[in-house]
Amino acid sequence: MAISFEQIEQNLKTEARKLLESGKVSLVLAYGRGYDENHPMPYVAKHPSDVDNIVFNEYCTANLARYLTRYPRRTKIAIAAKAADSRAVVQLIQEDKVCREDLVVLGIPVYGMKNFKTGEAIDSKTTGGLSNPVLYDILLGEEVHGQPVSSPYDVLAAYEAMDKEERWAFWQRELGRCIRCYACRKACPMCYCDPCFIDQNKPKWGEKSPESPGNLMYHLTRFHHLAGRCIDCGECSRACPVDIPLYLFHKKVAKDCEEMFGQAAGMSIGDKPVLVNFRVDDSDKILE
Amino acid sequence: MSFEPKILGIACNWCTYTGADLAGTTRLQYPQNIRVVRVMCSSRINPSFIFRAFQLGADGVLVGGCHPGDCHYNTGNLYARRRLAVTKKILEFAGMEPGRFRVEWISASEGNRFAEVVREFTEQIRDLGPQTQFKISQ
Amino acid sequence: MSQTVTPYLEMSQAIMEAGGEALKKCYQCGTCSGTCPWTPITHFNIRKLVRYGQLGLDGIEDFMWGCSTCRFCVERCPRGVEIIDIVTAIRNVYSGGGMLPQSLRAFVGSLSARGNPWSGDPARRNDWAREKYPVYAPGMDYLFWTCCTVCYDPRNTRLAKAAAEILNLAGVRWGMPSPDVNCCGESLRKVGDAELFERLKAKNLDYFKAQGISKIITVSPHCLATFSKDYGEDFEVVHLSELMAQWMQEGKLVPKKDFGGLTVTYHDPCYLGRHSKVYDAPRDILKALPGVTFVEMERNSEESMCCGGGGGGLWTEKAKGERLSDLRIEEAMGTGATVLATACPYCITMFEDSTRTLNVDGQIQIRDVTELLLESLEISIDEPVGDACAV
Amino acid sequence: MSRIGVFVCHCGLNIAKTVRVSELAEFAATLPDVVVAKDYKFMCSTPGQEMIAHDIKAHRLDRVIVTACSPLMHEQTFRKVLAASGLNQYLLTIVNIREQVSWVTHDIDEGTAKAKALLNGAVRRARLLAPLTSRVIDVNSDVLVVGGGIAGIQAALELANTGKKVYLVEKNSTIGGHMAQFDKTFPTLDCSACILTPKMDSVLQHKNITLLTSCEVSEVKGFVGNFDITIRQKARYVDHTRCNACLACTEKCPGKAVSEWDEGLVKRKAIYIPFPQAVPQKPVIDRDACTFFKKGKCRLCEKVCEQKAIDFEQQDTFTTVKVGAVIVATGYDLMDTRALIQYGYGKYPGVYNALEVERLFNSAGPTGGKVTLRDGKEPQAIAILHCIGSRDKNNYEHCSRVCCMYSLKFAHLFKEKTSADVYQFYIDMRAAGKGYEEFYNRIIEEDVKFIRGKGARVAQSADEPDRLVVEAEDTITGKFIRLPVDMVVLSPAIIPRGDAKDIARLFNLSTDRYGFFMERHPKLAPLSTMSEGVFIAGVCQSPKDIPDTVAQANGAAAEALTIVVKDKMELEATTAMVNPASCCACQNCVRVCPYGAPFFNEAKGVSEINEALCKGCGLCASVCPPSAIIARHFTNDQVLAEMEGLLEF
Repeated sequence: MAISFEQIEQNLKTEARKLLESGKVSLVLAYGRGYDENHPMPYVAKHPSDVDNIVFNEYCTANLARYLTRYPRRTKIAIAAKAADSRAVVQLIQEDKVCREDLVVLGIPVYGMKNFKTGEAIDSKTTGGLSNPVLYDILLGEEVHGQPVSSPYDVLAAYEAMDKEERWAFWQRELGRCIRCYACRKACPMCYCDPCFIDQNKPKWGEKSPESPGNLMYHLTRFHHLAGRCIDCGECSRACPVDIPLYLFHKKVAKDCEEMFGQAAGMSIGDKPVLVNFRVDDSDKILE
Repeated sequence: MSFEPKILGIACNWCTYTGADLAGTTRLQYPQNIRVVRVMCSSRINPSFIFRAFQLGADGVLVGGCHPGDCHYNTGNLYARRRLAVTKKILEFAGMEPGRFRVEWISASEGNRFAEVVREFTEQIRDLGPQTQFKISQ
Repeated sequence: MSQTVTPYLEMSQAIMEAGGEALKKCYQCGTCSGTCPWTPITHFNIRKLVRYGQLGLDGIEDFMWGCSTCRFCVERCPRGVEIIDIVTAIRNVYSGGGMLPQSLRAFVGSLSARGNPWSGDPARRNDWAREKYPVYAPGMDYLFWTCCTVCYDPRNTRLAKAAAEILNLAGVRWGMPSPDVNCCGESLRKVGDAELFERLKAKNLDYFKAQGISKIITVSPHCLATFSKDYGEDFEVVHLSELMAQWMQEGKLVPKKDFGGLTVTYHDPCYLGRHSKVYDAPRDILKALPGVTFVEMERNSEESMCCGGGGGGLWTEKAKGERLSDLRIEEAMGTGATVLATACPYCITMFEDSTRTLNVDGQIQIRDVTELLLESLEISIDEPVGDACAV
Repeated sequence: MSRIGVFVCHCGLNIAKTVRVSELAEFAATLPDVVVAKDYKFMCSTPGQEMIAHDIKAHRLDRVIVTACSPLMHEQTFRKVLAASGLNQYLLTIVNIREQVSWVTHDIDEGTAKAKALLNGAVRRARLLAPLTSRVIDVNSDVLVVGGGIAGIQAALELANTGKKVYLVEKNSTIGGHMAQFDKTFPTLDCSACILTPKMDSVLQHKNITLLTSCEVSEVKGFVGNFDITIRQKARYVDHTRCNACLACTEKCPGKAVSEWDEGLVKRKAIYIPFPQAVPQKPVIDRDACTFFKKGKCRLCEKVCEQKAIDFEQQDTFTTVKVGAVIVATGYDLMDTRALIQYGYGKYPGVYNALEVERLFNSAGPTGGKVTLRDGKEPQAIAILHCIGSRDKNNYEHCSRVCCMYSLKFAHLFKEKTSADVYQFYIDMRAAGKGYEEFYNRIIEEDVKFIRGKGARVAQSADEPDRLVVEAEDTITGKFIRLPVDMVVLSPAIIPRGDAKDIARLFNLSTDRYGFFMERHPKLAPLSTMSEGVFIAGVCQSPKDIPDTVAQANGAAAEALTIVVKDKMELEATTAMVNPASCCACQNCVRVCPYGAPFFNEAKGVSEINEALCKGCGLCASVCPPSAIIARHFTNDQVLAEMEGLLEF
């Protein structure tokens, strides 16, 4: 079954118009045209007349859940959400950042989305292995079935197989290139802290200039802050101007969390984030 | 000169710190490489404390808390168990030897165990050699 | 009979290693032995078996073959001991040392040589079908797993045929296994031969994989239980009674024949009831048959009595007065029923045997729920009912 | 810039033997902000303390570091020195160079080096310390006791006798609890009513006790010393201020309902007192059974009441009381054994549970104390089945602790009141208690038959349809027993009250897997809970007998008294606070706190912390991603600075 992006775009427009006209929501988070076809941008439709500007194509990778926390609580919002994006919505609901009843989730079942920089399909890397949204009110296309199922963690194999020196060298090289522009946290739907810990002076958790120790402190701590919360949308890595594959580290932590705590991020609104939760019978083996 | 590791201990006030005192009261001998920071509960430990400790040149970090179920604050160490487990995984995926970071539950009555763990951990770190990856050279 | 014994903990260790880990949990309260249907009528004592196992005491041989794995004790045990695992482990340890009763040697021998417990020719496994029914081919909805007993035991081939007819009437695409398969191995595992069980299982699994089988129907609750618990989770297993009840509810099967006031009671097979927790489906079927008066025995559902056929009991000789099936027949007749319905070929064999030795075969009939349903659909399998018992 | 004084203690030779103390003091003097560094033989001695006090003044010190034994030993001592010298006590730092240095090494070089590192860390941390002030609050002097069974009664009386005012809340219309249902108590066999009713009456008469029957706690606000408790007074439809307890109404009432008091064995009226010695001895109307409420007609009680006390218009009312401490003593229920179909409770009339049998023995009970079956006949054979639902993984794993002993009591009373044969089916006899083993022996000698094997099944007898049979294995002989009896008594698991979960939620108590309230520490704080100022007593904590319950009640009263005896109390100073400018509203703190101290302020969109509830563990600070939470005295920068100092050398 091939995905019809035109159909999704059409459905998205129809639903957005209905929702705005009925006043059910005050804004629709969707995609609009960027400087060319291949560079769509997040777009907020606030009036029925805005709806014509909405687009949807295989380059609409941005995770719009990022914008949910930018509006005052209780704002009625409709959001276009692909599989991983919908998990971000679920995770934000778990964290009480948004209320389920304030949202209309326009679910987009899709695969074959492409990295706008490389044109490469992102399915096996940063979709959490999912094609269908885990939460939606309206589905903008048919559920995807029969796509080859790959574990979201398959891409990790090569890195897990490295010995520790190689891995250290790899991350030194990658994180060493960081220019501390913070695009990763800007793009991340879960990074809603303001200020971020790294921006603080008391205590100063790490150097703010782009050199290795500060970079390491920033990224490792951020990996911890996102542990059990990262939903593998890959936005951090696509946003990175120097193409650091941050998604690999996030994925590894997500995999460990899933193995240790038996819960993946953003799958069910009834879950409690794993690092602010515990089970009395958690095993001490996880510390070994 | 032989390598003398620097080991940072972070101990909860109610169990491990008291257990460490008991080791002293009963005059148990253990290597002096460990320097203990006292916090009220193992759950106070921010993951960044651990990252920072290694940047400051610790060759090993040992965290001690109450046994699960015995936490003075009821559930603090149960959260700590999860949070520190993730910290450990992050260190390992970054490329650090797993043996440099360790979490142990040591109760106020286990002076013996405190001494034993410190002896064992110090030996282990000695074998691993100096930690150079995270350490910020002065 | 007082004598000095020394605990032999190596033996106890061996039992635990063979899967009887639960030995450690038992606190000898006697709930199992007080619950066990055998305690009142034989010298078998399940608590003592566990006790002897805990201490590795000599004399355990006297107790090890009495259990029919009915699971009644396991359900009641306040310590959550998986007692059947202990029994299996003890048998495994001791039968490894050659202590297998005479009657079970033929059973194990046949399984080893021919892959079925009835000394049947493996090539003739599907003879009962007389080429009337299809062999499974990839793409079909269900594999109808024909138990060795319904393939080879003449009485039970009627059950196989009834089941086949019902499957046809329900309009599903189904096939029976090719003769490449062998016994599911359930009873053999309970008798303690873990090694041979693994061999049988591997051969069946190879067949399932090769054919891409994902859904299996059984008529024997023993196959059902072992497929769902011991064979892994790659396929879905269901007992035919559950499907029949569902199809009746959906209107796919509509009983027609009026039985004219026939009084029927139902015996829960241990492996369908306590082992697999299917209690309602067979009852729903019986209650929906026109002209059938359904009555319960006092011991029913979770508390059902065992027929004695499980755990190798079907192949073990028991003296008169030590047969649970006899007691069950008496209980069934006490309800005024003239048909004792059940849903397991082992139970059928045990009960038919008892009705003959008790000389009541004229007063009460043993029928599978499947057979009764087929009769009410006014389909007869082309064989007179009367002489089927002759072997 | 701070001015730090460092004081190195020799502790005789305890420290000085393996740490070069004068070298340490010289080293201290080189550290930043240290203006004075001294060593002295015994720093905790009076001259030692005076030296510190003197130097604080002389050198205008604003931080003091004492390098000596463990802070767990003398932190308080030296804090007082600071306070007396006008310095905030939280500006003290102790460096533990005895327990964690000098006593654990023989090597003076190693010892000295480690001491230096520790001291270096302490200096860095000390520079960042902030003065903290404990908030002092007024303490409400009254106490709330929840539950009017023997535990609650005892605790209320103990407290009231010290002059404290007590509110005793009971959800039923009388106090007394389960103990009032019993006839005799083991092992002494003294009459339950004889020892309990005087206490019940004292509660009613006591000027310091406000008895609130037919009441429930509906809301709890505040914290230790300052609880605001809202109590719901359920409508009784009888004005107790008018009622003179003539009980004429109960005679005339046509409405009927099963008597909870008599465990459903008989009926009672719709307007009723549960039993003759009930306290208060004033009736209430059971709305569900009342003819007027059901059919709109009747009002017979109203007609006969000369006091005009009947009030069909009465509504539930709410009052709020202020108390300083709370004792929860909500007691227990018996497990509903109908689920255990093998024992036939609810199916066979001859099967009873333990509380029903208590009522059969009671002279005020449904049979006037005669042991008769539901059909009025006297039983000829009786089986008592132990551990029904207790010690059972499928139901309740705990031992219910009192069943062995009350079963012995039952056996004795059966023997006394009937000519029946009595059998006990048991797994283990547990008779650990003063006089208990002796009681067990006495019952054996009364010719009660003990069968060591758990009762497996109760069924109708095939031969005699009005009798029962008990099936079990006598594990001693290995024989299967099928025993014909007329009466079976089940000893069901003792479990928390059905509404214990609501109580736990109201008072923020932790519960175990079955709902028993958790004590703060199983050995050293058995009556305290994780909620400061809330104590527990009796079976709501775990099954126990009357002596233990009373002992706990007295203990809980004493614990409560330690709080309300003071006019004022100091709150923990080392609490956490939220810096609202950094809070990202993730509410992690709210999710994790074991004490419910953080809460989300919707209006401001940030978390805040109720410092009165905070115990200072610091968990919230470590789960706060933007470090907006400051764990006072263990702030991020203080800990990091200490680490930096420790790892520098």
